[in-house]
Amino acid sequence: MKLELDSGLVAEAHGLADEIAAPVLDFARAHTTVAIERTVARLFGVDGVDDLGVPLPNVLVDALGPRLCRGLAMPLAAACADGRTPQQVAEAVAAGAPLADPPDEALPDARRLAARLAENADAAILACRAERSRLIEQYGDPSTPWIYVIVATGNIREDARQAQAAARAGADVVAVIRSTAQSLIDYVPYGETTEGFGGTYATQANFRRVRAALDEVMPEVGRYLRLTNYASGLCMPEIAACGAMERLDMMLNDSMYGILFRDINPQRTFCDQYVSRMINGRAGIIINTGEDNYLTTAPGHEAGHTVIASNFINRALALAAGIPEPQIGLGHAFEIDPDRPGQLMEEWAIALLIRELFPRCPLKYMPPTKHVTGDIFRTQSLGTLFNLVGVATGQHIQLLSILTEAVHTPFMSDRMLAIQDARRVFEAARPLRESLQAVPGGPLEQRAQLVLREAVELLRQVAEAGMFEAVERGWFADTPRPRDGGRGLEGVAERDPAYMNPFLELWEPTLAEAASA
Amino acid sequence: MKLELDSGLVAEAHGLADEIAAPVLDFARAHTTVAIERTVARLFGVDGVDDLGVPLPNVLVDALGPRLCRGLAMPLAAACADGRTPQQVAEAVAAGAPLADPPDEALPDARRLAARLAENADAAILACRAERSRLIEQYGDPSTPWIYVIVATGNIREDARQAQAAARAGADVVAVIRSTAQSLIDYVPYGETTEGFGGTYATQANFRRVRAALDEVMPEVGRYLRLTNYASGLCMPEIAACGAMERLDMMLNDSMYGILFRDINPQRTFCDQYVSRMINGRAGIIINTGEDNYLTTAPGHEAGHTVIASNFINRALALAAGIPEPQIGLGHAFEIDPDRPGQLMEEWAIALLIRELFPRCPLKYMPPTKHVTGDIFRTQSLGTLFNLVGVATGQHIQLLSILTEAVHTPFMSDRMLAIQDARRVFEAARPLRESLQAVPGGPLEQRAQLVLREAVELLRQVAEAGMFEAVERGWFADTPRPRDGGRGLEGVAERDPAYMNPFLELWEPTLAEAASA
Amino acid sequence: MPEIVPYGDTLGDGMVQLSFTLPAPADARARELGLQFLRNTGFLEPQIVHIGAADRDMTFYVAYARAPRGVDPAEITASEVEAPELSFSQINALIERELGRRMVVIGAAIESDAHTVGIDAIMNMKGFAGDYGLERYPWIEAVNLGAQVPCERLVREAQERRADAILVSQVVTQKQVHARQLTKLVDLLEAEQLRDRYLLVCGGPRLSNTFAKELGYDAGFGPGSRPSHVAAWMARELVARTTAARQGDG
Amino acid sequence: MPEIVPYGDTLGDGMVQLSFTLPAPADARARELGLQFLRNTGFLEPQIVHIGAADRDMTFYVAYARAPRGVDPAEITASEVEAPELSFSQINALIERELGRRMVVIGAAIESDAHTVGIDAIMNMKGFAGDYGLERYPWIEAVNLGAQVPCERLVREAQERRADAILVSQVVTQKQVHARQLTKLVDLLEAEQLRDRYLLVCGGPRLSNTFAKELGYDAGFGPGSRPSHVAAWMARELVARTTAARQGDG
Ligand code: B12
Ligand code: B12
Ligand SMILES: Cc1ncc(COP(=O)(O)O)c(C=O)c1O
Ligand SMILES: Cc1ncc(COP(=O)(O)O)c(C=O)c1O
Repeated sequence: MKLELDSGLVAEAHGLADEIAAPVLDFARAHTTVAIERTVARLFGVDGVDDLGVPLPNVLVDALGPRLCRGLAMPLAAACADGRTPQQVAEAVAAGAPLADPPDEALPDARRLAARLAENADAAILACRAERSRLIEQYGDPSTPWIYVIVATGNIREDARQAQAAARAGADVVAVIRSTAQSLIDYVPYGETTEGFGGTYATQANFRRVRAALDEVMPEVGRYLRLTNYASGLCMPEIAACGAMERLDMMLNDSMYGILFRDINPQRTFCDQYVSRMINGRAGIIINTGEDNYLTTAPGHEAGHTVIASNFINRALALAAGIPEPQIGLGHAFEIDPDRPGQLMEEWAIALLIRELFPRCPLKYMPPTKHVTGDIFRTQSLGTLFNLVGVATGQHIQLLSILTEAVHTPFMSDRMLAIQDARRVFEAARPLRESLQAVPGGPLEQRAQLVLREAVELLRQVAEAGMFEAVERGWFADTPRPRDGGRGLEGVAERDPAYMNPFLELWEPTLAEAASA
Repeated sequence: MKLELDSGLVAEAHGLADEIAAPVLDFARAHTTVAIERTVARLFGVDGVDDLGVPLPNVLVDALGPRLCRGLAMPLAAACADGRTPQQVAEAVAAGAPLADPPDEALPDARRLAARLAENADAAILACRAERSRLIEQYGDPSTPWIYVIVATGNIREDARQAQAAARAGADVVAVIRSTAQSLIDYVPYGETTEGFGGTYATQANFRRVRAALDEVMPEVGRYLRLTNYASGLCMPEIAACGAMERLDMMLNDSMYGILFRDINPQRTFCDQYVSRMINGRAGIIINTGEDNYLTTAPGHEAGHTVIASNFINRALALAAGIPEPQIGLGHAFEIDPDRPGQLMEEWAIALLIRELFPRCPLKYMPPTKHVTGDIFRTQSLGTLFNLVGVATGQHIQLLSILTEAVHTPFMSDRMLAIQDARRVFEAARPLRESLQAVPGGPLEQRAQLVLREAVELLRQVAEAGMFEAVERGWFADTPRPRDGGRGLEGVAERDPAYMNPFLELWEPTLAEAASA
Repeated sequence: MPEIVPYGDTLGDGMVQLSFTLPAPADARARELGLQFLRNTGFLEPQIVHIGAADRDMTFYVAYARAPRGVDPAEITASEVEAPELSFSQINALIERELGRRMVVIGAAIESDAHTVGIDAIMNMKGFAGDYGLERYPWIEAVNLGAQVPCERLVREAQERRADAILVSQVVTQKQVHARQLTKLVDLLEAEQLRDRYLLVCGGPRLSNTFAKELGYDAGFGPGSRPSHVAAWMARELVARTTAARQGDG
Repeated sequence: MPEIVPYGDTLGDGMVQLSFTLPAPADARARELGLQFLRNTGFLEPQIVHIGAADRDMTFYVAYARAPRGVDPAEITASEVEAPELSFSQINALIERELGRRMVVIGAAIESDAHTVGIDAIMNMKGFAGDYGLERYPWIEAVNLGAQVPCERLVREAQERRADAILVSQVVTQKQVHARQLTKLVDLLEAEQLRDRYLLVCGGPRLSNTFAKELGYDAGFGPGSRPSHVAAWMARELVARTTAARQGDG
């Protein structure tokens, strides 16, 4: 399938996206957040909770207080000068010991130790990444579109069991949905969890459990199975760190989702997304952006161009954080009202357009959700058309439509039916991609060209107004968010000249090169 | 949607079809059958049954005995010389009176009376046809693909009620399915019937009842509603006559179906189909051919070309019987195993090929049936893909897929779900037809070209061997049928030089002109 | 009035379609297991029309069967919220005439629920399916607090704004979380003796009027609700209550 | 052994999906009517998730509910036909060795049933899903009479050809026509004291082994049956019977 696109327009779009990303990045590089510093603690090996159940990374960062602006690394490393591990220091602090500022003469050693601790963490992350490559070598990679399903029982044990069932049924990627509103809590829960609504918590232990469950069935199903969670909300970089250490393969990790859909403060999110993405990039994790959500609050027929404009921006911000295109899973969705005449042609046009605009990105295609109803037979049919468009336009990651989308989180059998339908449609329709092409000047091609023009126009306005302004005006997802509103602003601090973060020092120099991989 | 086809090959196919049809037509014109003569009786106005429940047309033709070869018209008309109606004569014969041969001196009057009776019948048929045009004028014609559903409760009253429900739900065409094996009984039952398996009987009274039910809802739904039944089996021409008098709009009326799928004698069928089609043509009834059935006994992937070859032959035989292309609803089907890789591309290719081969024919597209199972969710999805291909390739009459096809004759709700899906897919996908085209040399175009070549090759062989021979060898539907085998041969007689049939005399001179309309 | 039974293709056939998964292997006894389950549930002439393995020890079934009994329509009293079909201007007129002041409505998706599209569809300008939202009504003062609003805050705001009606949206129903959260609000209001002060209304795709009433709400609106329908009901109800109150006084 | 209940997304949740049509208008009481019907049927916590008008006075429902009870796997004794997994050549070898003559099998779609694809799949050379049909077996003499064969004719042919087994296909089941036609054959055989002379086997997409046995058949094969499975069962059964008979004699 090919489309006639104005290459000049495409080039302009990329240019505008870089222009829009620059100030956001400058802002992120001039600030830090409690989540970023907790991430330093985690990567230094701090884990566990105190008697009140407060995670030790939070204990340490709380202990920093106003010193947040200088970062956790130096005080923590300095405290380890006596040979203790960061974990032991954290436990001491939890027990009431102070977290002192290192005296000037201790700085060089502390700096050296911090650097070493960072290198160890980095090595562990790269080891996980290597392990993934080895397993993909061994078990092979599935053909695209990858079959992506969610498990959301709210109990990690049921989730693990259903993840295995899904894999046996033919799933290639399993996402464990988080509990409602985890994104709004300013810490990462500890240990395995067996409750939650609409899902259960993203915790390192839960990651480990489902990872093990999938690894267990890989030999049986004979292909590498990918695990996904959400590096999203108020703990973006911390969750990215947990995922990097437990070999997650994908993370929902958007530069704006938290702002728009969880009312998290924009400044906080722009800082957190930068560091979380650096980690995802380093870990070889494919990020999934969340533009699909725009069409749940804005009408799919009119807002298609906002998705594409955002794709350009998300891509630019990801590249700047060192994520190469093959790891940038740009999101979009099949969300035009199915009862709208010509809907399928329009969906086909958008899917094809995005495919051609980002040829190297593993596109994540989201199913119809907002316009599906309790009529499960109708939803089943819409899923079939969604699967058809997915394979006919060469999407890479297909999040399957579930016939009970409007009813409940998926039953095991709902997921099985979805997987069976996707496999059947993908096999039956795969040759359509080389069989059909857009009629020049036909309705589909014209639709694609129109939406591209609208997207570029929006990018021009955003570049003009600036990102913070655009968000305040509700240009994305019809949801206005003030620069100083939302949750988590108190956790943001402007970096002090003395700010030190060994991971940034280790990684930032490599980003440009990494991104061009 | 366009396809590159070898116009030379297409022309050759039409030529071969005419060649194949010629001897079949010569045979039909040299013989008559009990069904044809009973049709004369019915068109003369004979109806009803005797004390034993035997229809009066059968009583008359049985009375003819060996004189079948000369036809019923003259004896019956002669008997009316005394001013009785054919009906009164029939009742007398039923009561035991003989049906005498007219003395020579009575022949001219008898001939004149027969001609007048035929003209009256013809006028009635044309009046029905005019009424249809008037109603289409008044209520309008639906857009294509027409939504065609079946009712098959086995009780004509439930059928009528469900026909109305279907119309309100959005059906454009309603077919009342016949009772299992009606095709094997050598008479047309009388009156309204409330039993039967898999459907109820095709009777003139049943036609009238459902016709009235549909006419009743036309004002409410605001479009002309078409009624369909089966001029098929051992009573092809008689049922065509009943339909012509009760304003049916379509008839399943195939030149070979009875032979292949009901083991009816080939000679009998070839004679009956000729006369039944003459009536359908005259009545403005759209015939539906039954090639879709081939793929229920032969594998869809390999036998696609037999469908197309048969389409050419059915068309040639229909034209020869005076049916113009706009009334020739050539049948084909979506019957390739859905689990076969590339199935959807192959279905798309065939549907597009047939569409382009017969641009003026209202193609009848049949749904997946043989490969569907009790997994109603899978069947629902297959129906959706079938609807998509139907609208994207511009089919004219879409017989809807029913999610319980493998389970039971459709429930009212099954039909409703099917109609809702078809309407949604048709509206959502209509612009695809002008939006997409076959990639030159791509898999789809190559597939279409291959199947066309295979079809022409088969036509060459049939032309070579002759139709009777081809049927004996099982070249169609993998079902061999000997020339002298099957049911109903005893009802065939070679015409005597004195054979007289006023309808043939009235219509045969007009056929060529009618066909070119 | 006699019971009516499900209709398959003949009046009285009682046919029902089912699908379910049993935690047992899809082996030679699977069909009988499924049939027996349906018989235990009371169904007549069960037919298993599809069996598939959902996992090692999980079997998925599609079945048809005759319902053991039907339902008597006369039994049914409860119904969806019934409100007069009033137009935008009729509703405004009613409030103006009978109340003489703007009706104050405050709404939110409470507690853990972040789904605002539903409440927005009722309250925001745009409305739903071409039907204007409450904000558009000159005689309604509509305040939409948005997503994940704690009950405590909602009650506080209602008092401060002297609201006439509280509109709550609950979309996530897993493990009955909506029931718990909706009940929490009622308890809170009753604890503070505020319950009678407000028209208490909830809505969501899995909510029904009956269920809402069981939980102690005045009305519950389900999927596809239209703002004008909600507004008409609130206006009429409020007017009724205030006139009743007046008569009480006088 | 304890009862197992349907599995939705948690062990023990008992969730079942239903759809059905009630002959009543899709009005404000429709939801309650559907819920009450499900309660009457015994379901717990019924949820109506979709309501649509199927016609003027017909309402279509999609629902989820918890089953009132489950099923005890220990109860289940009946099962599909269990036959040894024998290969083409093993089956031929078995017949050659134990019977020493070809096994004669005669088949047909009887009475009003014109569906031959099923019986053909079992008997004809081609077979089914890559599994050879009975005609291919050198040690089986397979005669397929085809469609709509009257029972009388089938019995006559079976006698003339000294058949060991009679295979009957029934596909149309509407109004239990298959049950009636299958019973007709059994009655006929018994009337002529021929029943014990043959392995009597039926098959079809809506048939199960249990149902077949209730009707007086030796075995019944359902959807997706494979010729080799049918052949293996017949061969083993026939061998068993003849050896039993021999011992009876000797
Ligand atoms: C859009 C959407 C989202 C968006 C919400 C964006 C937003 N700002 O609202 C996003 C992507 C953020 C989201 C997130 C989640 N979602 Co969500 N989401 C949906 C989706 C696709 C559509 C809902 C919708 O907008 N419908 C359109 C509106 C107009 O319809 P409505 O809500 O029914 O409202 C109408 C009526 O109900 C009524 N009404 C509703 N509220 C009120 C209130 C009053 C007072 C009145 C009078 C009337 C009324 O009037 C409205 C107009 O007619 C549904 C699936 C579906 N198709 O229903 C899932 C769904 C609701 N989500 C679900 C889940 C589980 C989640 C998550 C928890 C998943 C996760 N763990 O990440 C998260 C977290 C959300 C949270 N913390 O609560 C589940 C809930 C399952 C269940 N029954 O418990 C669903 C059903 C999907 C599924 N099958 O899993 N979701
Ligand atoms: C093909 C077909 C036809 C063809 C038959 C061609 C032929 N020569 O067989 C044609 C077009 C002629 C036809 C006509 C009719 N059909 Co029909 N047909 C079908 C269809 C689409 C597929 C059946 C099929 O071939 N399946 C493939 C085979 C391989 O599967 P199978 O039969 O289940 O066989 C397997 C097993 O059951 C088993 N098996 C079967 N028989 C036997 C026997 C033995 C001894 C053994 C051991 C095993 C065994 O082994 C086989 C291989 O695994 C079904 C719908 C469906 N998808 O099931 C409708 C269907 C069976 N037909 C139906 C009807 C109603 C009819 C008609 C009566 C409709 C009408 N009034 O015109 C007519 C008349 C037929 C008659 N007089 O009986 C209904 C039956 C409804 C019901 N349950 O009562 C169905 C279900 C469609 C529907 N939903 O309405 N039909
Ligand atoms: C980018 C992104 N992050 C996170 C989520 C999940 O929401 P929550 O933050 O409530 O886990 C989604 C769900 O759609 C998403 O798209
Ligand atoms: C051409 C044709 N005639 C008739 C029928 C119906 O079969 P019967 O002759 O049993 O009514 C069909 C069914 O598919 C058909 O296609």
